[in-house]
Amino acid sequence: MNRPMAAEPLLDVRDLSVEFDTRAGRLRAVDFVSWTLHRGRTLVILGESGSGKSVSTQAITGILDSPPGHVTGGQALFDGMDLLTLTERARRGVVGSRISLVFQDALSALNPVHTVGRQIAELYRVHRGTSRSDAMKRAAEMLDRVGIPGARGRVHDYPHQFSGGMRQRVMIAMALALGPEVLIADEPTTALDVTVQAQILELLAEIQADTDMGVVLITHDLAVAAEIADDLVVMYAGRVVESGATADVLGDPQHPYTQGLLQSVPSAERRGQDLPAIPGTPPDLMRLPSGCPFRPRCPHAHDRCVTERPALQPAPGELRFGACHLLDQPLSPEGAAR
Amino acid sequence: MTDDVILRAEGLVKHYGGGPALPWRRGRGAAVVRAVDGVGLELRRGQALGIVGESGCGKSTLLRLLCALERPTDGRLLFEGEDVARLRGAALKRWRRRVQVVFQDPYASLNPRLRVGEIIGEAFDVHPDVVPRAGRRARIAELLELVGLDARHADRYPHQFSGGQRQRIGIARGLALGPDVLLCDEPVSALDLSVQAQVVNLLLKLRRELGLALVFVSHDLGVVRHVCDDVTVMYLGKVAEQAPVDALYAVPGHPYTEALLSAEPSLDRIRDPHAPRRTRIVLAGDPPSPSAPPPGCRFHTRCPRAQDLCRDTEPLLTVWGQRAGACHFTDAMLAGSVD
Amino acid sequence: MSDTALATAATAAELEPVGEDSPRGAAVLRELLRKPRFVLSALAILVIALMAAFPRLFTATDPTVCDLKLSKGAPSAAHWFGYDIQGCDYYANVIYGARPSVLVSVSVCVVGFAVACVLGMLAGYFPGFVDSLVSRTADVLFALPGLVAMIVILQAFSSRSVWTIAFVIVLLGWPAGMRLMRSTVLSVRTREYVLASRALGAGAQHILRVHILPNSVAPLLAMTTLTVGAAVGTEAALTFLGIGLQPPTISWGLQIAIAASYRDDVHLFLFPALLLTITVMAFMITGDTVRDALDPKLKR
Amino acid sequence: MLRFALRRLLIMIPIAVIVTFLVYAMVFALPGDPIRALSGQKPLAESVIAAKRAYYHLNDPLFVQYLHFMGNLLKGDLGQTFDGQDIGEQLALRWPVTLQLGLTALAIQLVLGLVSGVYAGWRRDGLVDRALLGATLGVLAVPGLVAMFFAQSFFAVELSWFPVSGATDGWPGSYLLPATVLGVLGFAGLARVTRTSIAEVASADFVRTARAKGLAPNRILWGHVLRNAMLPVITYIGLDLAGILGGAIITEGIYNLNGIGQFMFRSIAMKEGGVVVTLSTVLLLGYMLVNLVVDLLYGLLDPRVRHV
Amino acid sequence: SGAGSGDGAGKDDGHSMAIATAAEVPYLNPSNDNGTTGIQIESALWAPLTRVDAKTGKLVNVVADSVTSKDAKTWTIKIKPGWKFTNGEKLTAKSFVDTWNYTAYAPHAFANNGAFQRVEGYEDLNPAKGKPKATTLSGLKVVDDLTFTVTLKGAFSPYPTTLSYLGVAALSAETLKDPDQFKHKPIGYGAYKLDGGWKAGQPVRLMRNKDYAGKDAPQADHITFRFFSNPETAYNEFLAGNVDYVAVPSSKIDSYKTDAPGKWSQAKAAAGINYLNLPVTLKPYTDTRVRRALSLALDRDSLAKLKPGNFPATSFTAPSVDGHRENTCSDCRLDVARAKKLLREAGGFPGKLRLFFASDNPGEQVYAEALGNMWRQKLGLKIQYVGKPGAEIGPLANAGKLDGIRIMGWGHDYPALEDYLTPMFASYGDVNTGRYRDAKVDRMLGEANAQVDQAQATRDYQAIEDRIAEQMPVLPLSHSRDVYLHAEGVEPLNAPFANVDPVRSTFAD
Ligand SMILES: Nc1ncnc2c1ncn2[C@@H]1O[C@H](COP(=O)(O)OP(=O)(O)OP(=O)(O)O)[C@@H](O)[C@H]1O
Ligand SMILES: Nc1ncnc2c1ncn2[C@@H]1O[C@H](COP(=O)(O)OP(=O)(O)OP(=O)(O)O)[C@@H](O)[C@H]1O
Ligand SMILES: [Mg+2]
Ligand SMILES: [Mg+2]
Repeated sequence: MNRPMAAEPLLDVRDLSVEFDTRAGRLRAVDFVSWTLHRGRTLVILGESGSGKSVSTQAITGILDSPPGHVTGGQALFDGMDLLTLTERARRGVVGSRISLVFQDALSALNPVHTVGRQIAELYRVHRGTSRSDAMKRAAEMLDRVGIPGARGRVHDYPHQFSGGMRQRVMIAMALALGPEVLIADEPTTALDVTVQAQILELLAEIQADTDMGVVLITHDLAVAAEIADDLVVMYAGRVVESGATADVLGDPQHPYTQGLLQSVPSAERRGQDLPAIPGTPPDLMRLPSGCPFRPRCPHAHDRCVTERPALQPAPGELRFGACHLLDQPLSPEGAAR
Repeated sequence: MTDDVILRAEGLVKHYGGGPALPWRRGRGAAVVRAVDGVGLELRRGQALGIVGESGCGKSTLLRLLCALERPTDGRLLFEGEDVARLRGAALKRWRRRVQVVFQDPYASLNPRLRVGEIIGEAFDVHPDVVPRAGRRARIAELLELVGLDARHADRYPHQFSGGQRQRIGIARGLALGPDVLLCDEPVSALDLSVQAQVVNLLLKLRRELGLALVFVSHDLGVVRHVCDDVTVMYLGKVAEQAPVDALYAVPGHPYTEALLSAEPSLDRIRDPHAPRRTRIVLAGDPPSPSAPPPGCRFHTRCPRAQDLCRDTEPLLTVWGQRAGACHFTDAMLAGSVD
Repeated sequence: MSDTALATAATAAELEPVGEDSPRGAAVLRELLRKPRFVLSALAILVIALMAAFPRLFTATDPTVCDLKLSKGAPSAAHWFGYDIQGCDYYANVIYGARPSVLVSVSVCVVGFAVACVLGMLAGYFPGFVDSLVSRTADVLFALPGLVAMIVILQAFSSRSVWTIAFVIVLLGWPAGMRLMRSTVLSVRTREYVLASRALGAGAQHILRVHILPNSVAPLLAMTTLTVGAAVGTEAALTFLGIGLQPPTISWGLQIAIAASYRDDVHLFLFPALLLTITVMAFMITGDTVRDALDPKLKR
Repeated sequence: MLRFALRRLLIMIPIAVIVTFLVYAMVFALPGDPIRALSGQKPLAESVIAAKRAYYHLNDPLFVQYLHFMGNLLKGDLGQTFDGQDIGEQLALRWPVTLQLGLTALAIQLVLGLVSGVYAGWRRDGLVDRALLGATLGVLAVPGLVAMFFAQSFFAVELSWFPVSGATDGWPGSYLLPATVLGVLGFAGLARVTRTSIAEVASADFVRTARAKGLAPNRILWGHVLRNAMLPVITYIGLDLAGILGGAIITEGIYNLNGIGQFMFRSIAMKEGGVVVTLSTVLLLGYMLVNLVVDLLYGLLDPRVRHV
Repeated sequence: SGAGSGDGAGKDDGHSMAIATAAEVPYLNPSNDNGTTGIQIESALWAPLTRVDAKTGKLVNVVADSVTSKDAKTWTIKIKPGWKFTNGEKLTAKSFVDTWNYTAYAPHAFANNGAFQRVEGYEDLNPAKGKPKATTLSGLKVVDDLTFTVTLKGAFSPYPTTLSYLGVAALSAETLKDPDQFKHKPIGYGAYKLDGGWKAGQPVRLMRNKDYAGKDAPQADHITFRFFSNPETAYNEFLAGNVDYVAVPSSKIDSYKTDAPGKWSQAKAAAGINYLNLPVTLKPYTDTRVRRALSLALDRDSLAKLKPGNFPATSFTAPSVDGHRENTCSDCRLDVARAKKLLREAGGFPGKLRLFFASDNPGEQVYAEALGNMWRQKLGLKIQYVGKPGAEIGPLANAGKLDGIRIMGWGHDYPALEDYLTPMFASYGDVNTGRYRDAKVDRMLGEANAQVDQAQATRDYQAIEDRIAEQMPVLPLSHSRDVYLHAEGVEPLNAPFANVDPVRSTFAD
């Protein structure tokens, strides 16, 4: 938070767009998304379920299934390279070792017919040329670090023999194995209980302190975000609707969606009552409403929101951006309350 | 009170027998994983029972036992007083309709070749009497909308959805038959707060209006507190503590619960982003392996309160009024709260 | 080939169109029709089926008018395929040869597929007694020397027709397909979506049809489309064992087999082989494209 | 697992007994009189026929013949063929020939089938896929007989790369050409099954993980995808292995290899019950063993499939 | 020398050649072998008593010094002195008598048992039922070391010719003690002996027998017989230069001239006849007019082209036997009008004509179809093809159970008109599976057999053939002249009165 801003960004995503072919036509899952990750810092992407968080990170790392997915524009600069235009071979030198990824769906992301130990060890064998037994040993160490009990025995187990949370930790261990410069973790702790989650977050913080690793974390857990994020990006319907330093965004949310999110946090006082959810349903990417995609659910929507799509523009605060027509207008009292 | 009990588990045990693929294969020989090791539960009509516990402590396995997808190594499962293991054929099918489950891994539990509408509609193929043929499409659309998906999504395949969307498909499927008991394994973990709020509200509403009983496995203590009446805390295949939600959150009756609660990420910084970062309490020591649980109290290896007694004598689950705990010191811990 | 489509379409049938998407079967078909490869191969199947059903549509020549003096005559404008060994118009003979060939191969293909599929699913899904019964029966059948078994069984039929021949080929042939199917079923049955379906209360029949079949049928399908050609070969081989179709029945298999020993006259071999190849190709490509169309992840 | 294997091994005994009888009965039921057939066009004297029938117990009822045969078999006496060959000696001479031919062909078939199938399934509509389609059709269109003779005239007679026929050069020289032809003729099935199976797996999520790990496509393909697609593939290989003999009959004839296939063929024509039964039993046991191994491999290749 | 690059023909001394033959032989024993391949090899290892001179067709003695009889019933056979088995045993009259007794004894189940049917006492060794009453033929008597007499059951003037059959050669006393022991170690007295060991299924290697007492030893010093179950493989081996003699298989009949220019020849002798066997006891085949009609509807020229080296037959015997005449069969020509007329007179052909063929022989199926097409198109008959495996059809025919026409071929065991007329047309004939029975033919055969004057005997046999031609119990189709390939400089024996014999090849240098 108080660390000096590194001059050179570690990973700079600019105007990334991704589209999918479907039977019914093309849909744009990621729409001009930009964010910047700095060395040693943690960027948290929050956002609506289905807003393109996973797809955008997959696109950056070049593992989007294509077809049906297509990166239709943008850049992702890492160490002077544009990850999006890298050749397959060059990307292999980067992704997996220097940039690593934790997938959201741990069971299907693991190869069901290899032991977890082998799947981790493979990284050492391929990228470091370590011997089989050494690699296995280090795999066990990694499993141990992410808190798998009896790690040395369990390297020989198969993914289906693990619990949901353990699989997630296997994925994390795999991602951390080679000491990456950038870790992109897609909801890595959803299946972890709070103690293990704390342990994992602690581990990340430790590594970050040691190696200046940059972390991109996708999560729905605001508490986690609040605790570990340096910067926040909030997405809605494929777009970034708000970004900035954690304290600023959480302290003074500018976009009505962010505001709505913060209101939905369950709390002890409201036990058993209905939680205040944002009314309406998330939009269908195939048929986005005109103008601002959040408009139908927005308590502040007005005429301009129907006709004009709000662009991401600077907002009050240090390096803050928001995509709302109301940014340059005073918010209505209820909206500004929080 | 007892006639109200709809689902009762008695001493459920599930061991996963080891044994490598071939005799000469390396690895854990015949090590047995004691995934669930003697768990008793009671679920009343309309009750919401939360299950929390360390990752890998056997929650999912317990749920699979509760919906009779796996045969317990030992113990019994009673539904309205009837042994579920005895149900066969049509009776079992009728029972299944009343007890539904939402799986933890949303993608793996969706057939990749079926469209979402078909996945949800499968419930109606299996139980054709639930919804008349003509009304099925509408019902599927309704279910999708209930969980915050677009009715038009019925024509898409699972892989075309995001993680949270898949999770909601699973919930919609669980609700399709209008069960009496819904076993949910982390049903909201991948949902953003707003959608999570919608789903939680939906579950609460079904509980209120239809008397749906819930078993709710979650790591999000906030959600558990919001949704559940009672909580069972599990540790390494066993019940550590059972208590009404408020009581448990107010005064934990087991050192593990205590640790769990203290590790809950704080929302302070959301409220006040400039508050200093809290130092997280990480449980000391390594979690023990379920294939070689420590003797005595299973938690003693990591317990701040552990004494010699804990090392040799396994504490039994003892009832304390509304609650029960399996610690030699539960009484001491509860001394303040229980009159 | 379309069995998978049908099986899954059955569940889809109840779903009315949502939005502008039509029901699955129709959507798949529409998508298939957009692929030139599929259209071509489907057309080829149609033409060959027509040939088998109404050979007269394709030739006015009587295939049994022969003059031994013209034996093995080369193709000419009037006789596109030349003459066969007997001095009959070869074109007419090849056209008339379609029926038994197509009947044998298609019935072997379809029935063999169905039998292997059903038994393979049963063996794979019900380990223990059912599996043992099916698998060991298969072992026994597979171990019987095919030649002997075929001779003995076919001798038992008082009259041998295309159907009895197809029957024997299927009877002795299903173990291979069964094992292939069983192997994939063994792995698919442990998937979580099968568990989920069981939790819904679905019975074995439903699970097999909706979940197991579509997710495990592809390898069997691939093998089955190949058997179209093999069946024609077997049929010819049976003839030479004296237990197959008898002249004057004509079949491609026979024509190819006879031509194989008159290799100096290429046209004798070329034309029936060409038609057979087209048939096999049509089935194979149709099978492939249908498989691809049914794979939800492989769109365009 | 061990118990599973043992149980399967034990069950082979009753099944083998059933099969021996079944085969024996079938051969018995074959039309024709082997002794009369011996003589071709010049009939043997009736008295000689009678003597021969008595010698081979051909006048006894089926069951007695079978018991005779089994009794001798258990004593290790395989007896003589109707035309006076020592069956045991012939088997000893011929097995190696067929095994060398079959295994070499299988190896070629495996390499061809796996490589082309794997790449065809991995890059559908790619170059390999199209080539495979063409090759498959070619293989299906050309009768084995023609292909084998063509290979013989072209590679052995014209180019003299290989011996024309016979096994005098031993392995590999004598076997290379026939085994290659046999392998090429038979690889299509394996390739197609492999292709489909790979295609089924290629879109799985873990493939994406493998890519995210920075693995080279080949490693992903052979290390991750193939193993997941292996169940039908090894099943097919097992079937192939068991089917070696079937493919060998014609090949052995054309390449003049004195193997089991030829012997079997002749024995069937001559109604040599003993030979056919002996060979079928060996084949049955081989087949069941192969299947057992394949079933055990299932568990190794896919841990979710376990027989205990 | 020969191209001689075949198996084991590597030795440079003298002429060596490799001969490709069809089906392999299980053992080598002339008394127990009636297969063509086996006899061919055995003819190199043994020597016949008499032989028909290939060029003149006249009988000459080989092992026999003389074969004489006054009444054509009791024959005195003198053998030449000095013959020796390869194990050193002397070849004596006793050798022959012992071997013949052994062979004729039913329980020994020797294949050539039937060769002694005519000898007195045969029935005692081969009773229709029960155990044999004797172990020796009462008609055989050893006179002295080199002379023995044979008493036949009846007069039979062609007897000396039958002695040219190798099935009546002698086995060594050692062999007769336990023939099983010598299945693969033949002990003969022929021009060759086994070179090294031999196992069934493997090539047979022969080398010159230095002790051979005959005067007609062939030129080759080493001969290797290689067995090919598939004739085309043998053909290809020839093209590759690995064998020196091969018969042209039917599938190569269009291409052999270009494949092996200058290396092919056609047999001068056509030693056999292909014909159709009619079930003359069944309707409508009982009517000669039907039989004639069927014959007149066949285009034999076209038919002959279907088989390599074939030419249309115009009589009932093979051209390579002494006394053969062309055109004895007046209805062996194409005359559809006459065929139709005859058939109409006979009342047509009711029902279907059943045509049997060996279905495991592609060539025969083609042939059958060609026949069927002619009858169908020219006479309007309905044809039912009955394909059965050869192994099934033969026994069926022998048992007289064929109710249709069967495609047949017959080649003589010894070159005599009699060896066509008796087996094919005598009521007791071995291959008379159509059950043709004509008392007059039987009687005429008996008379001709008893005719001591050879020239008269020949005329008698010709008379029988003329009688047959009137009745047409079989329909002659063609004779075949084998086509064969031979290496440069190797000339197999090819003469009008013998089968092509590669064993007796001559070498260019
Ligand atoms: N293969 C596909 N075809 C079509 N649409 C797709 C495909 N994959 C993803 N989508 C759509 O793209 C959008 C973005 O998906 P993504 O997985 O990035 O969401 P997310 O932000 O990660 O959501 P969650 O928090 O639920 O995981 C979703 O609406 C999803 O339906
Ligand atoms: N099929 C299996 N074979 C062997 N061990 C298994 C199997 N399934 C689960 N286990 C083991 O049983 C234990 C309990 O697993 P379970 O999935 O019930 O945990 P959980 O409480 O749901 O954890 P999480 O919160 O991480 O999902 C784990 O140690 C796991 O590795
Ligand atoms: Mg996601
Ligand atoms: Mg779990």
